[in-house]
Amino acid sequence: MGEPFDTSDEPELHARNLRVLEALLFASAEPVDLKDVQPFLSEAADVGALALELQAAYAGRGVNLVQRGDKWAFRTAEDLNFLLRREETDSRPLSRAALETLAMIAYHQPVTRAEIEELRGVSISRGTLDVLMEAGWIRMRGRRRTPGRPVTYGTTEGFLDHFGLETLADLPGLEELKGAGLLSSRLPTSFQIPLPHDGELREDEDPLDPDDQGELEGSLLDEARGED
Amino acid sequence: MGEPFDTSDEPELHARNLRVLEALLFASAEPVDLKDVQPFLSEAADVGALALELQAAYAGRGVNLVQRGDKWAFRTAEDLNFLLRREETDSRPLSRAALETLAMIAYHQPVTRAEIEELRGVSISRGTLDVLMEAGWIRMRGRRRTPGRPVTYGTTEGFLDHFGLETLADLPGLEELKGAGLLSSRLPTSFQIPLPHDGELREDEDPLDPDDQGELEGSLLDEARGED
Amino acid sequence: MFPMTDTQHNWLEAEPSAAIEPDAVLRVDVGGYEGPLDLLLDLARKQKVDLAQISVLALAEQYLAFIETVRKQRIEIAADYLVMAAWLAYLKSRLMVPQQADDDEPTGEEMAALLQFRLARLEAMREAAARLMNRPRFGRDVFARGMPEPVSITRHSLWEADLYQLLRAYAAQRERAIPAEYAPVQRTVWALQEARDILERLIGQNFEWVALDTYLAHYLGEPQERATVLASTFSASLELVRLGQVELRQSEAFAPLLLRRRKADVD
Repeated sequence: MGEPFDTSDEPELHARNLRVLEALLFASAEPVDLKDVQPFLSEAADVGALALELQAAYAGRGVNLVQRGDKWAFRTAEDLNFLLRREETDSRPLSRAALETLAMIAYHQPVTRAEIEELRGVSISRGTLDVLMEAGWIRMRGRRRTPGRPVTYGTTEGFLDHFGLETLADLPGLEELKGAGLLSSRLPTSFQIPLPHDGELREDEDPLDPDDQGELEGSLLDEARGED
Repeated sequence: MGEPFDTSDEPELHARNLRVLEALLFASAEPVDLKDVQPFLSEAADVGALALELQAAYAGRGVNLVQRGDKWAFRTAEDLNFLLRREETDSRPLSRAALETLAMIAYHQPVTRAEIEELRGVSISRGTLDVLMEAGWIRMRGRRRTPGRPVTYGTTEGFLDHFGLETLADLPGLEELKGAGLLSSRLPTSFQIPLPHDGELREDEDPLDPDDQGELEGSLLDEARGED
Repeated sequence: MFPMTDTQHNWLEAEPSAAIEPDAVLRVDVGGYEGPLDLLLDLARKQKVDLAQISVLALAEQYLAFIETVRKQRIEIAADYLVMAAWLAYLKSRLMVPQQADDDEPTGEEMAALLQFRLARLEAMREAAARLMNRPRFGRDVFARGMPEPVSITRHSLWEADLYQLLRAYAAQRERAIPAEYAPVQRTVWALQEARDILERLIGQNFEWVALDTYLAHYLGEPQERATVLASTFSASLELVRLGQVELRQSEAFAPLLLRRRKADVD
């Protein structure tokens, strides 16, 4: 193999080295350290120079050869990244449990999960909150300054937007609900509808840490955050 | 996008189409159907011609663009196999019966189990077909319109990909076998020599029902279907 | 087609046939063969000639001899092998006895050609399998992109819910949560016994027909009690009729109910 100064061989060897480097970079399951490629090349081959040459050959193409730290890898050209991200939408009705939970959060925010459960008289499955997070309608506001520091939930701007409300104050109050026939007229005098609050943290709320994972799955949380 | 007759744009559009095709093919480990690329190209783009152009551009390089049935994929160059060869991860070699059965199905498809047995002069155990199904190399095509409606078998795109064949016409020795009359299932009585066929169902084949379990275990069948 | 490198490996030669020498044949375990065709093909190879030129007669004799030896050793032979043996014995006889003019059966030559065809086809498939397996194979010689960049599909769920549904859900829940307070409205109900006592007292010893309403005029003044007064006294009157104390009469539907003391009772 490779007599480095045998010029007659060189163009062929050089081309072969390039091909080998290209194939190894392509097939590797992780970014490649050029040191690991050296044994596959002719003896005096300058693997760094080969990599730069290959990089130049791929510049402007659909795939680029990029350096990541000491290692090299093929990546889709950045301006074509959109090809790898598809968006799909499907619509389905919100479950009753999700609808009721959302309604509770809307009126009683900031509210903790335990409080919603007490108000509803049934426990909330994690999936229910996940769905509402995913829909971008609720968010974690902070943590209540009570034992256990439970997460407080509130609605998002996406919620107002979806339900056609300018502000939370547009949510109908007691008299309006009665007027619309949604609440019966025979209610105990103690029956009240709270004034929902989606503004700044209240006195009994602490802010969430940036890495606070709340009570939710990390992945869903990330999506939910992405919506904000 | 693409005004197909705006010539001033054309070279640019063409280059962009090539880049998009290159990116999408490069990003996928599996062969890609060009139909799936079309939506990302300019309106009047001829994706087949683009693929051939890209194939030519990669000919002689360390990575080649190859056709596998109706799909296309980037693969390391065949002649670099001496450098890249990896020991088979699945060290369990195929049994002789499985190998022969695979060859029978590849060269004689569409073929029924009884025909394979006639060719080999011995019955096939269920496990033999299961192994080939599991490897994703064979599939049930349909049912022959003969008494008993036996299942017909054929090869998959995974088979072409695994053995580096563009189409069934690339099966090694196909021409010689055809010339020697060895592709007929009986003593050659006519001059019509059947050729292996993995396309649409033939006249004497009925489609499988969606829930046709064939002659195989349900679980394996599901896997095999996944390959299609 | 593809380079015959030194890595070429004959996938199909590994097993039993390679081990068999011509005179070792008789010692071979029949179980090592994949059926009678496989055995025949192996025997044919021992003739070391092109399959098209083998002596089918000699082949048939070798096969029959092999089976005979195996049977003498009391080794169980699968039925396939015996069927083939019978067919070959027949083939042998057809080859040796001249064909009769009126014989519709295939000639010995035709049968021999069929056997040769089947053997050639089996061998061809074996070679084809070996050539397939020696091709540069995906995952062993040829590789896909090691770091594919999967298409990430972001699914947006457009949840369907409107403000009305939301409000209705809220109101329904809040109402459900209201502690149910039972404050039953106090209502005057005429107990049957009470109605009967009153009725008996009113009728007294009156043997004339008098409308029930007339007796009850005093009690029917209160509208909310009207229903219970009527219902209870009517029931009570039926009871008194049953006991034979009172007679009851109505001329037509919805006409006034008339009552009087039954005369027979006055003794």
